[in-house]
Amino acid sequence: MERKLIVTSSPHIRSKEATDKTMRDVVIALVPATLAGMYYFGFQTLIVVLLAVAAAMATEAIIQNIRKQPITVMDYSAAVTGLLLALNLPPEVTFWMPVVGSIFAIAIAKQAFGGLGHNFINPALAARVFLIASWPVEMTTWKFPVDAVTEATPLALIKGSRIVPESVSIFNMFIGKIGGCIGEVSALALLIGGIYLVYRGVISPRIPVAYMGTVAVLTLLYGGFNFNYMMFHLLAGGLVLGAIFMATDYVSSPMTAKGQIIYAVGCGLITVVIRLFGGYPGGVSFSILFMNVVTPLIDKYVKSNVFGGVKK
Amino acid sequence: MENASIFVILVSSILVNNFVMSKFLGICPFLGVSKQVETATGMGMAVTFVITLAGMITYLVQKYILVFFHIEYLQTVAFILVIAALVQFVEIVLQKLSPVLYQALGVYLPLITTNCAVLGLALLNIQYKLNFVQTIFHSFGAAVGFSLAIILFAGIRERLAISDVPAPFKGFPIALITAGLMSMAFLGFAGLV
Amino acid sequence: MNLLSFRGGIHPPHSKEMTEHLPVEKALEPEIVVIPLQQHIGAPCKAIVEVGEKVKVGQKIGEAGGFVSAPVHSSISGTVKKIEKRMIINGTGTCIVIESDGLNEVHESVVPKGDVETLEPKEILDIINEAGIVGMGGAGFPTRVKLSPPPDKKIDVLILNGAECEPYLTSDHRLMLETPEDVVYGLRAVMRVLGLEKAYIAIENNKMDAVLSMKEAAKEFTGIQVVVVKTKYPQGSEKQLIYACSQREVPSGALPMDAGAVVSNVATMSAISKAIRTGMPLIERICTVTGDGIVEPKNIMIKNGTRISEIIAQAGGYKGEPGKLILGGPMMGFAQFTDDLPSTKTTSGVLVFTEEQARLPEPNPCIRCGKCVDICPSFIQPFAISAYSLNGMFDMAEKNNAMDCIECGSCSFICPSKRPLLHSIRMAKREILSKRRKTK
Amino acid sequence: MKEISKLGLILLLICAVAAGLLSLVYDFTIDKIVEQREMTSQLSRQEVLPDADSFEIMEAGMLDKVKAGNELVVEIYEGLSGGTLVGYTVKSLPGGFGGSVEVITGISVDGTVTGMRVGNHQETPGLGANATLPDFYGQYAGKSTESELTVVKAGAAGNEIQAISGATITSKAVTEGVNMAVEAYKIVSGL
Amino acid sequence: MNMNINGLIYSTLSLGGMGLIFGAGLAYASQKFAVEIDPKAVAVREVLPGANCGGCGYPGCDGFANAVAKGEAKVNGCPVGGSETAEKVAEIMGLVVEDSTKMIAHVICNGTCDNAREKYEYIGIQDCKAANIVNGGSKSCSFGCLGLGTCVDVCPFDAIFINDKGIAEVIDDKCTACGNCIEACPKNVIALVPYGQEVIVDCNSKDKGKDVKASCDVGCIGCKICEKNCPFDAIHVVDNLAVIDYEKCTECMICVEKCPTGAIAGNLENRKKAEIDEEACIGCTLCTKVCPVDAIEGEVKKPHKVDVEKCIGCGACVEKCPKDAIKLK
Amino acid sequence: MNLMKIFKNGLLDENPIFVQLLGMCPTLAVTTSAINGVGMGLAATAVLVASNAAISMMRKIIPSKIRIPAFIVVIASFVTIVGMLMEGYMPSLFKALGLFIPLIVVNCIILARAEAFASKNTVIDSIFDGLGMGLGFTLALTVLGSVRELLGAGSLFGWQLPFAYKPALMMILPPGAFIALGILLALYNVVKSKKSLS
Ligand SMILES: Cc1cc2nc3c(=O)[nH]c(=O)nc-3n(C[C@H](O)[C@H](O)[C@H](O)COP(=O)(O)O)c2cc1C
Ligand SMILES: Cc1cc2nc3c(=O)[nH]c(=O)nc-3n(C[C@H](O)[C@H](O)[C@H](O)COP(=O)(O)O)c2cc1C
Ligand SMILES: Cc1cc2nc3c(=O)[nH]c(=O)nc-3n(C[C@H](O)[C@H](O)[C@H](O)COP(=O)(O)O)c2cc1C
Ligand SMILES: Cc1cc2nc3c(=O)[nH]c(=O)nc-3n(C[C@H](O)[C@H](O)[C@H](O)CO)c2cc1C
Ligand code: SF4
Ligand code: SF4
Ligand code: SF4
Ligand code: SF4
Ligand code: FES
Repeated sequence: MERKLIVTSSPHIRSKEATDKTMRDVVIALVPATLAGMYYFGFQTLIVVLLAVAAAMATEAIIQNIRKQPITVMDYSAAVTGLLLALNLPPEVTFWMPVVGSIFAIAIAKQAFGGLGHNFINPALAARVFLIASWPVEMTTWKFPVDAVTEATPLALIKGSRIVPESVSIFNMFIGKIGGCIGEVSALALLIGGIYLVYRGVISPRIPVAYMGTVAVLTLLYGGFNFNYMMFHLLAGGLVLGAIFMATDYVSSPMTAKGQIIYAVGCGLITVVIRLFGGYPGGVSFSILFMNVVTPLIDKYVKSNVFGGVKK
Repeated sequence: MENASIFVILVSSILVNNFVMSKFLGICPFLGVSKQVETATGMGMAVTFVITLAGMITYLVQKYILVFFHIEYLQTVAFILVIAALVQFVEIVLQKLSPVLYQALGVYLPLITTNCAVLGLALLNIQYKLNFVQTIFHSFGAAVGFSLAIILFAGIRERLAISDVPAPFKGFPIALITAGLMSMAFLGFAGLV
Repeated sequence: MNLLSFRGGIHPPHSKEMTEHLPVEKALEPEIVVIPLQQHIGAPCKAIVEVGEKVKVGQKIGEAGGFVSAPVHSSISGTVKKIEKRMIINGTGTCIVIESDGLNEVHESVVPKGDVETLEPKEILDIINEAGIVGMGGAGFPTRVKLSPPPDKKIDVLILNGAECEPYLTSDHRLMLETPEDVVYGLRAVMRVLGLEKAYIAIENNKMDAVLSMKEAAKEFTGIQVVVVKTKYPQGSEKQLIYACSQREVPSGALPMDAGAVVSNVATMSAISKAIRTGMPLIERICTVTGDGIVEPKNIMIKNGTRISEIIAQAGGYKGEPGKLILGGPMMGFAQFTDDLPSTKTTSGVLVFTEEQARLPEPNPCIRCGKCVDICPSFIQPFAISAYSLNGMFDMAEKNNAMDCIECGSCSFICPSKRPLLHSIRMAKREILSKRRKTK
Repeated sequence: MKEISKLGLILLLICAVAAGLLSLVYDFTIDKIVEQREMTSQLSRQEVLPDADSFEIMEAGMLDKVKAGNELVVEIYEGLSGGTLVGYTVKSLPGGFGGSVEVITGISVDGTVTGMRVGNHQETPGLGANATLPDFYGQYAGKSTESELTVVKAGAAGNEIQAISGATITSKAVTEGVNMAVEAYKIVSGL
Repeated sequence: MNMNINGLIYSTLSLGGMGLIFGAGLAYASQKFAVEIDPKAVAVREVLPGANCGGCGYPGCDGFANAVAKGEAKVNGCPVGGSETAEKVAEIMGLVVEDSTKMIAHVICNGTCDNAREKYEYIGIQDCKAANIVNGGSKSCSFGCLGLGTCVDVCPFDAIFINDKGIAEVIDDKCTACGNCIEACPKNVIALVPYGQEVIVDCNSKDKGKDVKASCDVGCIGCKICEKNCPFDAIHVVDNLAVIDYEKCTECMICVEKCPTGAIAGNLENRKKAEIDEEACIGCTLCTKVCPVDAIEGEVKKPHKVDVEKCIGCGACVEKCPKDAIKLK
Repeated sequence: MNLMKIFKNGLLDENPIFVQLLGMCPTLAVTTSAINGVGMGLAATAVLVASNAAISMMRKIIPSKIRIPAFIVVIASFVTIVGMLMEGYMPSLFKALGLFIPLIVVNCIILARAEAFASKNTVIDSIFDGLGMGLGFTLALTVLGSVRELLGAGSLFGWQLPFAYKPALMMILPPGAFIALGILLALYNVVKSKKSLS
């Protein structure tokens, strides 16, 4: 033996799973929703998406360069952030907004905390709320799919009432013929992506199901067992997008199964409260953000008993 | 606020107008005593105790001394004197009577004297023209809001302790940014009441 | 079939194809053996031979150094050349170096000891003790100690560990195929010692041939039940195996006997059988020499103290430049920096990786995917303990049950970010133990 | 015991001196302060009811009657010009986005809204807070009290108010405050 | 300005009354409910700024003082007080020892990249503790500094760093001998030495000479040459390793000169030289008798002279001179 | 001690905001504009100087058991005086600062300086200390107020920016306060570590 042997601590083999593959799967899963957005809102949404993704990746690279850390933009995590942010923007935003949002997401919400895995809050959502709070007028100006009849987003229409307006078709909402953010309109496209993620083992269905389930139950109760009303709430706004893609973000959600259920139910509860009684039409972003804040506590106190630990 | 129901007062003071997240009261202990969830909880409980008590007492002082003698301009002095004495008194008594309680709550008391939250709350109670019952609930709600914020914050900071925060951000800068992002999440409750 | 199993665990590639069908070969006679005085958990032995002395096969050359200890015997006949500190697995230790005279004369003490049915339990224990038998499943815990629980612990579950869940290794598998009757004989001895009527032999369902072979060998003994467990790592870990077979959890921080169970490896049984039937103490074992860095992977019967370089030479030597040399399996084995080491009673495998296999991927930050939490068979939170450990917060690691880690390595295997989870947990365990020792 | 009284006395001394000092400063500044306080509210009353040259607070009985109908109306002044009643100013506290909004409305005796100003409020700067800007409050002067004012997002006509963009809630609240004032005016003037 | 006498009286009376009540009440309470406190905590509390801001993470200054007194908090934990306060607290806690006996940490290993060898290629956590559990670390000498900087991470004063040769090095002036690094080092290769001590055995290997030679060029091989040559009996080989008794060592640097492997640190250029004040010297010849290297010449009753070439700066003469005429320069 | 040094100490080396992180509430609450920052800072400075002077004068006669109530009464009195003067003569600033004027009493800086400095030093020294600390506080508030006003309202001391800029409202909302101060502190740390390197 001429060369020195390599010595490491055991185990000496590693699985094939990898961060970048996982993140790439999320990007793939978002393709249908992105395409649906383009179909309904036109070509300009593509520019928004590209700008957001590019800005997110560039910001990540620049900061990692300043911090003299290995540049890991190719792990797709910044791309996912940028993409999800774009999908959470109104279709007609001015082009500097996705850029500013992505910079905020990566620089403040992610890299300031140490980069991938260290942020406690969902960067894309933090950026979205930052944009809403900074430029509320621009962020709440909607464009509508070509032949949709309504003139406000469904949620704005229903605010304060317990029945679904005549003009709203649940089917149209399902396929995406409604007003809203680029990526949130087509529940169908989002579900396809979600099923792909579950199939690939990237996410477990726990969080999306518990989240949407909570919303369903609460709105069913509030609407006096009006099934239509419940379906309306499930399909309206960013719920599907949020539940499948954003509440499931590994980094900012709890680790244990029990914790994830608590978290998802919390998200659902707050979403409904904000939708029904709050100052904003939609509450998905805020409720996920708030539960992100609660996540460390959940992780601290909700753990399974160790093997052989005292059963309570 | 004059006519608000107790429920509205509670929701408002705990979530919507959270003392820390939107009113900026009690920031120093919020930033200081939040490195661990356990200490933060102790601080929260101590604040809840003192604030509720102080809210009640200052209400009485206002009504039966200051207003009575038309010396409202002494409000600040009188209130802070009452609060300082109250806190110190509680501390001394706790230390002697219940060492356990003292360890859990009392040790935080000196911090509370110079905490904007207590005096701020006493002044706000008057400013909002609350009655005695409302005062109690407003004080209690505000304190619970403070506790909620500091405990959640401490949870995050425990996680930050094992994060790879860039050097210039270590310590207070990242704590402040964390608080900022938290406060963004609290924005969601705006307009609830 | 609803297979017996436990919660958690992983499915690493088996990589057993290279050797699982190869019958055990006898190794060439070594010219020199280096016998470490410590081949077991517990106190090292005291040498009872001197330099220049002649020794024979099976002669005791090291006396047990305490209650938890086991004697060592010469595996060849020849002359003691040196007694000195040498490199052994994971460090240095005193070794007795014996040069062979090529005669393989058997020592007079090696005579059949009787029959299981007639020997008293106490006598069997003494035979096990004198034969220097230690657990051959990896840790090398003196078997006599394991079989003499304090009177207040009632043992009612005995499990033979034939899981061999480690990838690459096939030594237990071959043993169960080739000499199943030895295993059963040893098991009967142990049942007698523990006064049990019943015992399980647990085998993973990727070794159905071994299941059949063991069933055949044990068919006369109704108390012995061969159970098929799910192929999953670390099925062979005793706590998990006990759970799979009896749904009992060994209490955190406690020993199997606290759950009324004893788990022992199949090779250990075979050694006990030999000690009773022929009187030959534990001086040889089956070892799987394998890996992509080996020219001709095989299972060989090696004498205790054979140098690893010799063992590798017998398997055709290195294929190309070796990258990593592992004693044991790829999940729990120890990487060595030299092949100039003696084999011991617990050397169940010699695994050689190419450089490409040896280079572990660079770790990335933890993305909190929760996979490690999901698969940890101890139900602890590897990512958290690891983070605390890496930040020097060992008391927090302790609070998060670091000491419950069984060091199976599943977490490090599964992590998509390739975090050095087990390595850092080990570090924490070390620190916690040294702190406990200090405060004691 | 001696120490106790000593400490008590020292603190007494300090407090007494402080109190004395404060009361002196108070006396010195009180006039100015009262003047300032008066001026602000006087100013806004003047602004919403320009025709009046003096204001008199509404008698308590009448106010209570109004309050019985709507608790959020808190203050009514009669605006006099040369001694004759020309209109009323009504302060109401509708709930906005960030809490109560103080709305002062002027209504002339002939039943037109003469002006509106937003006083203390906690609306968001740059959004709801834009209700304090002339672009917004200017819309109210001249509206009739015949029908309720309503808020629309675009293209206001008749008794409609164009919402501040991005702050519909505030706009609605303020408008509701004005409507409350109109109701109060109707009660007060016996309509 | 109209004088409001009533207001003056009311305010004075009521606030004064409150003052009286609270002052007396507090005094009474503090007497009645007095409790024992750790005197160290009281002392620490005294030097703290008293802002009660909680910046230290403890509940107020008292909390911090108690924690320091119990040894739970770092002496420099108060962000308000800054370094000044930290020093005072450290003094109270007895961490800073008087200068005369001041000790500092020192890494007793010189097994730099060019002096020592590696036995394998380590892949894993870049931390000494972690590397140490993988076959004792990759350095061929199992006693040497691994250079992965676990000590650096625990030093609260930034007093230790990994030098460009790949081993840890202490910055003498910053070190407060707090012992954190000594505690942390898995190789036990950091030891306390007197501040200013130049002559230090920079090796920690208790291996036999042969093994040491195989793994490191500058290791102590236990040859005992130093022991034999030391004029002051200050260096001894214990367990194959030379150890200096700093009480006896005069820093004459003879061992440094003689060590065949250069394992003993000490810069000969910094060697001190004795100088005799000719005015004061009375020529008693005491110095010539004690000088271990015969570096002092002179006739009786005449001023003596030091042969600078020979002098090793051990200071033996300085101690003996009855007139204090010799100085080390 | 050198008076200049005491003064500089407060202004820069031990700046109450950037280094000691005291008095966070007003810092975050009132800095929605630069002018508010200046106003708050100067008000606090006035109180600080006066209370430092007064407490230093009385330092020998106040027994330690009632030290805190005594100090607080003194401080509160000055705060009330400043408040009354402001209300009378600067009503708009008074309104903008609102609750935070009386809350100067509990501003940790003031009590901290009383305890840590004024109660142990001469009157003159204490006045300079108060001045230094107060102006340090003012400096920090002004900087923070300017940044927030610039970004959040597109103006500085009320002067509109000369080019088109869509202000980021959030900067003058509560989250903006936290985040802006966090980033300022990080910048301060960068500058400081650069300095200590060179
Ligand atoms: C100090 C110590 C005492 C033990 N005592 C017993 C015992 O009394 N009974 C028993 O069945 N096993 C005992 N064991 C053995 C362990 O249960 C286990 O079989 C051994 O550590 C090997 O485990 P492994 O190969 O799973 O790592 C003991 C182990 C240690 C380290
Ligand atoms: C993760 C892990 C995996 C193990 N895998 C096996 C195995 O596959 N086969 C085996 O015999 N022992 C295995 N062991 C060791 C057993 O836990 C146990 O020590 C052994 O079966 C006891 O038998 P012995 O004392 O005869 O060695 C494993 C231990 C651990 C911790
Ligand atoms: C931080 C923040 C502050 C807001 N403040 C107000 C406000 O003061 N007044 C208001 O009417 N709306 C405010 N809004 C907007 C409302 O929540 C809501 O978006 C709006 O009423 C609906 O849009 P529209 O006014 O265009 O219909 C705010 C939004 C955000 C994010
Ligand atoms: C299932 C899944 C969901 C994700 N969701 C988000 C998301 O909502 N927002 C985001 O910024 N990043 C998301 N990411 C990407 C990544 O986790 C994110 O960049 C980290 O939060 C940054 O530390 C997601 C990744 C995965 C695997
Ligand atoms: S933490 Fe320990 S027991 Fe759990 S998977 Fe990792 S190595 Fe195995
Ligand atoms: S498996 Fe790896 S990335 Fe996932 S949570 Fe565990 S340590 Fe983190
Ligand atoms: S001195 Fe010890 S802790 Fe420091 S680098 Fe060397 S081996 Fe590591
Ligand atoms: S850790 Fe302590 S002993 Fe070690 S170098 Fe730093 S100050 Fe010196
Ligand atoms: S300024 Fe310190 S708590 Fe408010």
